[in-house]
Amino acid sequence: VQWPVKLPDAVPGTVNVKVGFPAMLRNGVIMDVTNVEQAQIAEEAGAVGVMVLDKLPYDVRKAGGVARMADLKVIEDVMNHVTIPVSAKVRIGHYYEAVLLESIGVDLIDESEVLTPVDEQHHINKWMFKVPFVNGCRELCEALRRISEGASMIRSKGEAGTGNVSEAVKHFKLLNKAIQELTSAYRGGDEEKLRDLARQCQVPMELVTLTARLGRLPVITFAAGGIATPADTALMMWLGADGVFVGSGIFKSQDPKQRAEAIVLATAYWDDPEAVIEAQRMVSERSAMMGIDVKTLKSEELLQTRGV
Amino acid sequence: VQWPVKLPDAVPGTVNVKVGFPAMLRNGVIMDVTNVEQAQIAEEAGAVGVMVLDKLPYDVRKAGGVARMADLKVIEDVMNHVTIPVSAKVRIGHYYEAVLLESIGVDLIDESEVLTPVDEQHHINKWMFKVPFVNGCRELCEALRRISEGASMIRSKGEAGTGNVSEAVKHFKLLNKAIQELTSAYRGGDEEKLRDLARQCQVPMELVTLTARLGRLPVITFAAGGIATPADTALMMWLGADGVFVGSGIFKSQDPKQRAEAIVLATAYWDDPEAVIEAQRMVSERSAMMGIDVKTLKSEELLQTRGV
Amino acid sequence: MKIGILAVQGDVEEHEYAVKKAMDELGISGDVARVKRIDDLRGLSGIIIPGGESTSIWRLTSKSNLMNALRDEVSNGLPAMGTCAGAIFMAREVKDRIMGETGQGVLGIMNISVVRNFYGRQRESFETTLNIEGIGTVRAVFIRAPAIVKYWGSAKPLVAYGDNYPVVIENNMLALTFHPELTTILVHEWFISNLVKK
Amino acid sequence: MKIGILAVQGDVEEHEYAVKKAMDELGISGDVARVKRIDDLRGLSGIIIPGGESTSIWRLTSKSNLMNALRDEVSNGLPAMGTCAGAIFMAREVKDRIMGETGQGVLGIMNISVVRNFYGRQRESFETTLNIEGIGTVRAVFIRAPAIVKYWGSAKPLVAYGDNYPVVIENNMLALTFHPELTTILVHEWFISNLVKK
Repeated sequence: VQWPVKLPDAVPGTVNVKVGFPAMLRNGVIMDVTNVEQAQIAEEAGAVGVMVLDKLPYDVRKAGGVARMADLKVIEDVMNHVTIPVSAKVRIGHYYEAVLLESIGVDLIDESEVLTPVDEQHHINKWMFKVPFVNGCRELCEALRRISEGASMIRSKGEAGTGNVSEAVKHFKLLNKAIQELTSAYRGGDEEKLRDLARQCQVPMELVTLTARLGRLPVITFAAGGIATPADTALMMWLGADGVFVGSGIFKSQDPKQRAEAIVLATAYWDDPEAVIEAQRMVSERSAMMGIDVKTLKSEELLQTRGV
Repeated sequence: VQWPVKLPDAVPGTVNVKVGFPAMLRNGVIMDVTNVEQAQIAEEAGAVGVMVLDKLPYDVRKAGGVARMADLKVIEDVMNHVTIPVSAKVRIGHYYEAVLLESIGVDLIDESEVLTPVDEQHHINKWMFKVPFVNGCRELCEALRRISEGASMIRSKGEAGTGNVSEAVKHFKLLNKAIQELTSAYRGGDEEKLRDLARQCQVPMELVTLTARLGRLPVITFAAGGIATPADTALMMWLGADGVFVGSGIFKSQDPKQRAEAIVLATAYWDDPEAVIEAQRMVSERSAMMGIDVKTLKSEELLQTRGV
Repeated sequence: MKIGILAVQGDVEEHEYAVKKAMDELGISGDVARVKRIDDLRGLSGIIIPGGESTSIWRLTSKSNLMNALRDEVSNGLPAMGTCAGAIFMAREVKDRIMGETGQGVLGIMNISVVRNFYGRQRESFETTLNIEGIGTVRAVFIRAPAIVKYWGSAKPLVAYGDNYPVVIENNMLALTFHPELTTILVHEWFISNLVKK
Repeated sequence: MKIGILAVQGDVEEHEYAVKKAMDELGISGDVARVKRIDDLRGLSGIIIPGGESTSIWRLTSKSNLMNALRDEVSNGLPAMGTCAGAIFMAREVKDRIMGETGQGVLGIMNISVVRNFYGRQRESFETTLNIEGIGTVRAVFIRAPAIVKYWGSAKPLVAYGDNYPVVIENNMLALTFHPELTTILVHEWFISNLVKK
């Protein structure tokens, strides 16, 4: 299909364009889907976007094997049947899967630890793309490294596919504490601490200063990994998330339709207990997905340790 | 439903109100229930309260997975079908589940190690709530830490869902010995020992002095974890418990009705062997729940190590 | 003199503690007995029914007819004081705010009618200041409190709170809907020096 | 004065930030309110509908009739500004570039017709310089932007870009297809000093 050609001085894919787009997803929920039906359910539930995968993280965990990018056909189907932004995951380091996604016009690309990485040392250099990228992080340094490689959106890794939000809670609290220290060091004019951190994290100095000045990550930050109930998502928003990614929490439960609505509701109105109660009522614990207690995972089953 | 509005100088949720309420449960039994029928059985048996859960601790242990707060609907049903106080458990650190419970008017909230914690380092800051909280403890310091976070009632952790009362016995004896030392140090005017303990336990000084002066924990303390027979509960009362929580001991046995009555009886009349015998006769060992010998639990199956 | 406290369930120690302190204040020497079965009633010169879970108190005493013996003792002159759950026992009429009637027996010895959980659940429990005639000003703690909404016959209210009466007296019987034993001992002094001594 | 921002979903903070800066520049003191339910509409002297996902904004507000109340407020004079998704709401006619009609309701209060995703998907989003009559030159960021292709009645375009109009005004309503709050505050100054102050 043909898009109208751009006038000559229109520059696509600038930083503002790539960083601006996620700002439009604030207070929103992006849901993992594997086909069109699920995508439409997500849309009716009020999601601000869908993430197309071959298998839901929970099944990825069960099946083992190599998890790759979803089929292009499936992705294009989804793109032609919903109006909300469509995004997809690529294997860490697989430069070419990203090229393909950009070519077919995906709105957001997630270089994700849920898929099997093809490169243990290097992430994709994301400056070379016009489409925005989102990466997972466990603590501040990881986030800053991704941003300095060109990520325009960040999410907590949590522990995908466990329906247990405890790792996400841990990552967000770590994030907040580190940023706070930065800010107070910055206000204290203690430039050395800034330099140390810059050195530890191996990122340029300006990026650290910017973060310290803003008092937050310079890009939109969503919560992800193990969100399964409205209470969970309200908790994450309370912890300062700009929005949430919900993985298997929805489509691995028995009441996906209501759960989707409830989580959308609870995300938007997180600071109003009444609404959250309402949302909480729309779902029941029996039909939540059977979670996994992170403690019982052997360390090489952890997805969050992938990526550098 | 509408409660009559309060007159202007009525202050709700003061310390007295929150600490006073458990005093009304003295010599009482609070039973774990998962639905309305069980709640009514508990009421007829003479329980002073019910604790609503999604699964009984014993099943939590078997099922594995992530254990969350019960459904709001189930909790509200129970609230509308019994007259005795209704309480519920929340995951450690999950600030928002607590907000929800308060909003629907639960009488007592248990920040419990039976559910899967969402935060390994921080407990909920309980001063921000009008509803009283109860926390588990294994020894004095843990108890004092919870009280200084705003807990208005304390229980021994024991090892939930094992029908084996030995851990509870251990926790109570540890508690008593530590308090005794405190008291005698206090009477000995040995202020330094008080300060040391304050330092070890990382709690303010007044709290330690108060405990030393009273010769007991400044809040009501129940026994919990593994109580399964009237003899057990009589033993715990003999050890100085103010009352007991009974978990799977009752509704995982084959004779829940009589067992409930018997335990209520034995708790109230614990210092009268006759009555305890009577109670003991109402149950039989065949139909007790099949316990678990704590020794056979691997250390990451222990619930009591959760929480800090 | 020996004052009994119904001690099957509820906050017995707080009352015990208040009675002892009151006696010291008044400079009398006496005992406090825990009443758990019928023959603890002997030789009492007063009885207190503490706060607690009324249903389980009822359930616990129903097997041993403790209540009937108690009704008799009180009707023929044993002075009695009831707090919160106590008041529910002593009332003739009892209604429940949400569920209409509840099928549970009463001592039913005072001409008052009581509405249970009048102010709502624990969350609506509150603390306020009451000025009670002849006793003085006390800090009152209402916990899942009932409300006395009507009185008749020789029953007389000692204080009013909004449109109900937290304290009512009828010759040798005293009913309260709040917990004095958590904050003060004035009520117990009054109970001992007026109702018991006489 | 109090300016409201529809805050169910979308980039609310950026607008908040722009309005505050604009007030400082103009030296007026006022508040910014987050409008999430009906009774946040009270006492507003202006409203801004931010960029975001129109479908989920619609879905979120449909349950609470927030939109109808909003339509009324605007029709009787509350000044309103809409960016991107905002413009879609305020348009009477809405078409979708690929899928023809979409069955979704509108505020439908301006005489403009809007084509969604006119420039294509995120990949075709771009940044350019616009010279807007009465406001000045601004760096404009078009993100999955719609395009206003036709206007009628008292609607007046403030700038033209190729063969469509990114900024249109109709008495107390202003519609934009790009995001001024990401790069400048001139538009908000203009909105406050002209539409609101009047």
